[in-house]
Amino acid sequence: MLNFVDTVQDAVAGIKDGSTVMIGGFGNAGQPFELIDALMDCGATDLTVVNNNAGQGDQGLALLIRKGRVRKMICSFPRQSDSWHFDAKYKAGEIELELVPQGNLAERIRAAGAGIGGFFTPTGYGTMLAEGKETRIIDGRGQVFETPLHADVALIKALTADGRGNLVYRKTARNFGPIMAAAAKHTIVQVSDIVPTGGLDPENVVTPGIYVNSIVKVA
Amino acid sequence: MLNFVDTVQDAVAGIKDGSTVMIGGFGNAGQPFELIDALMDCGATDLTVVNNNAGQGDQGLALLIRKGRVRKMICSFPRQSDSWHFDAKYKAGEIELELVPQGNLAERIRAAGAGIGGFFTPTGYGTMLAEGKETRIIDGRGQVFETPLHADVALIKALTADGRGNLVYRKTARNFGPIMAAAAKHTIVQVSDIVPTGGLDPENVVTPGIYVNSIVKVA
Amino acid sequence: MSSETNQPAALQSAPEPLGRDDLARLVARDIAPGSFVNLGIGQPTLVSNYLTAEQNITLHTENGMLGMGPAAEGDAIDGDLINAGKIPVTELPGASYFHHADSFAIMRGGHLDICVLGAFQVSATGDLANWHTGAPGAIPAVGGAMDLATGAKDVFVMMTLLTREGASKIVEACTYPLTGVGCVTRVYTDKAVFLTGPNGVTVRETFGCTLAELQELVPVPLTAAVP
Amino acid sequence: MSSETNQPAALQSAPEPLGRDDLARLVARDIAPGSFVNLGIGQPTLVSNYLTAEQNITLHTENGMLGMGPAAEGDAIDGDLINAGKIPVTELPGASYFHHADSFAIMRGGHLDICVLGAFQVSATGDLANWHTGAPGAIPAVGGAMDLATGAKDVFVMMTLLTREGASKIVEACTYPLTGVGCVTRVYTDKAVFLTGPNGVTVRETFGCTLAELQELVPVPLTAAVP
Repeated sequence: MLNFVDTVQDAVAGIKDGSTVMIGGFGNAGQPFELIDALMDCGATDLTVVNNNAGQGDQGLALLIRKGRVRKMICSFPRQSDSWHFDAKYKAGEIELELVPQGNLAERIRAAGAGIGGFFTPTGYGTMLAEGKETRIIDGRGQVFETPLHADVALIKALTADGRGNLVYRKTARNFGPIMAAAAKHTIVQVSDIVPTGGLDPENVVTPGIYVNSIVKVA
Repeated sequence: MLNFVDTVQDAVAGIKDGSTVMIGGFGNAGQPFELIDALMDCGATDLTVVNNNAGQGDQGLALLIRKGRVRKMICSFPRQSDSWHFDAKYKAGEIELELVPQGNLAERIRAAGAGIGGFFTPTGYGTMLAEGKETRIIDGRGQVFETPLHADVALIKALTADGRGNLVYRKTARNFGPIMAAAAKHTIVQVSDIVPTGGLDPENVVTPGIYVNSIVKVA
Repeated sequence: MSSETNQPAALQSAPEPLGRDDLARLVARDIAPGSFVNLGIGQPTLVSNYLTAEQNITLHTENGMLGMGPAAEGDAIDGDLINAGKIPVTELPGASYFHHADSFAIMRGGHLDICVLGAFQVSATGDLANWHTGAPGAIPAVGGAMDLATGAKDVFVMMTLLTREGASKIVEACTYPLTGVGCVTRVYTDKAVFLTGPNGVTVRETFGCTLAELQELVPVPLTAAVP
Repeated sequence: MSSETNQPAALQSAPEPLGRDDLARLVARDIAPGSFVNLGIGQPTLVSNYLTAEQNITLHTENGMLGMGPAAEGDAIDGDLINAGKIPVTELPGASYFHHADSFAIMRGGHLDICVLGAFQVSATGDLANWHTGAPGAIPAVGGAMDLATGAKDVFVMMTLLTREGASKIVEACTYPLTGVGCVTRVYTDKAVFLTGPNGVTVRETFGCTLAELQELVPVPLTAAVP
């Protein structure tokens, strides 16, 4: 059921302690800063967070980690020049890390949304990231079995929504938004603009409204 | 390597006997009739054809089947009120049929393009279409292992191409085009219009040119 | 069990068996506002005639569209805009188009609230048979039936309760080839609405018969559904 | 083997070791016209400076774009338009945007002609180690390296031949954690261009050394590549 809410606080109010939360964005592009700030304020903790990175600088996901709200990160690229809050928590043994090759991360999220029970991929075969995983040789190539990655909630950022919850994005800020929207039980979207139903060309909709639960406009 | 060719005959000239050919379209929507006619004229035979259906009426794929060029159909819905050419060949034992649930057909084609070695899906579990296939219980649900479906050639129809081979489609004629373009070694596209590079909005491209090899404009 | 304990007074909701249109109207009324729904080919298509604007239902067609409108007529007929039955349809405001893998991801990923399908048979535990008679020489065709059956949150079946020969289509175990296992949640027939699931078959309402009379027709134990 | 039989006169193509820019120019020259290419973070990015308009190369960035242009400057900087290294970039005519699963499908499905990556080590059979030192306490980060390594049709590595300590980065077997097995097809270094594969290492050209001198540095058997 689709809801248009007035504030980011209302949008995240239902997120429970212990939830798995997917957060869109690659670096800062597409990262829903305002929703993350609201998540911080609402106090939910013991979270498992799925994002490509583990926060940059002193904002958004990085702050959520600094405040100790994140029990576990599932990501492909935690270590960056400005990932000091994650680095500190990791070195202190205060955050768990599941490191996933970026393509496996994307495909696992996509699999969850598409109802796939698991898939074989050559990525990671023969590496330490495949240790303990089922493997098989398919058409002469070693492949690793990967499982879908579901979430309780997705927080994503899009450019424009229409009255049906259909979304379009902007440039490389699209990144994980569409697949996370489909993989989460409850998808919360911050948008720059809301247009009336019929205001988006049906040929150009990127995320159909069926994947969207809450929309909030952020100035 | 992308080529713009002048005629449908030139476009299909390289298709060899024994090829696996994916043909876009769901019913007549998106079916590349002119390319199929050219394939018929070029004489290639002993083909394995992947399409949702097995031809309608007395045109396109139906005629290719009638002329005995198709050794095997891989499809989800061969039997229709006007599938008489397929029906006759099938009853005469002159064509092989691999019947695939439509979603498995789409997902297997998508898997081929995305480099997935195989996947588990609940669709078909416990039915005769899963007989002989590997199964496993995942999260309490019976699932069937399905393999990617690759092709030598895809023949598809789009609305508009730009100079880079980027494509957009029209309404429900989009159907199998984008996933077949990615699953075939060589993708041939008939379009209604060709615009200069820069003439399609990068946000709205459905099939990036990397998946396209030959483009022919059909009036 | 006596028929008395089995037949609350309220269970019989119509004095006569329902016709196809009345049944379609009933299914339409039972679809929750805001739902995303796929209507199968044939009888289920009738349901769309009875959905109201207030219900705000979004129809999905597996060949790549959400926001499908009514059948197209006259100048509105467009060969590029068809439904899964290959009938020309129309586009409603707020529609979207997508390719086949994305369309089936919607179905298979559990995002549709309801699909409504026809059936040859439904078993006591919700197994569905609706795609293939299995007769020698019959050409099989499955389409998206298995994806809908296993993917939608709720699978509603619409059918007559009895075959032309008078046999119940609700059966202990399907004799026709299965479409999906344990997937049907509700069966709308001309004589009754049945709820199916792992605990067997309950009856929500009957049309022109008592539960005891219905039990005579159906070879699996029936109980009245708790309202 | 004598160095004579191993060293065709033409093998030495430069009198001195190549600098980073000369190496990038060489890689750029070797990319076939019309190719789709992904340039990894760091040294490989330099290659883009030497691609010519005539080559008609399309650059892919794994965060969701084909048709990436040069780094953005001044008013052209847009936080929504970045590359995999999170550097603001520009969009060329004919570009397209897509989500992450579609972007990695391009890489993993074998659609990129070439990716160019940096490396810690490459083995004689083309194993690649470029993501993790494996040192105790090091925080690992893999990004798209494994997808590129296993997915692209050709994987080119750019690196100095020797570590700061003088050890060869072309090795019999990698001691660092692997990125991919048997995936590297060509290694561009300051001292030579190596071709790697199931049959071992051949040398296409040397810069400022003979094949014999090169063999002194590299602990795996080298032969001259057949031109």
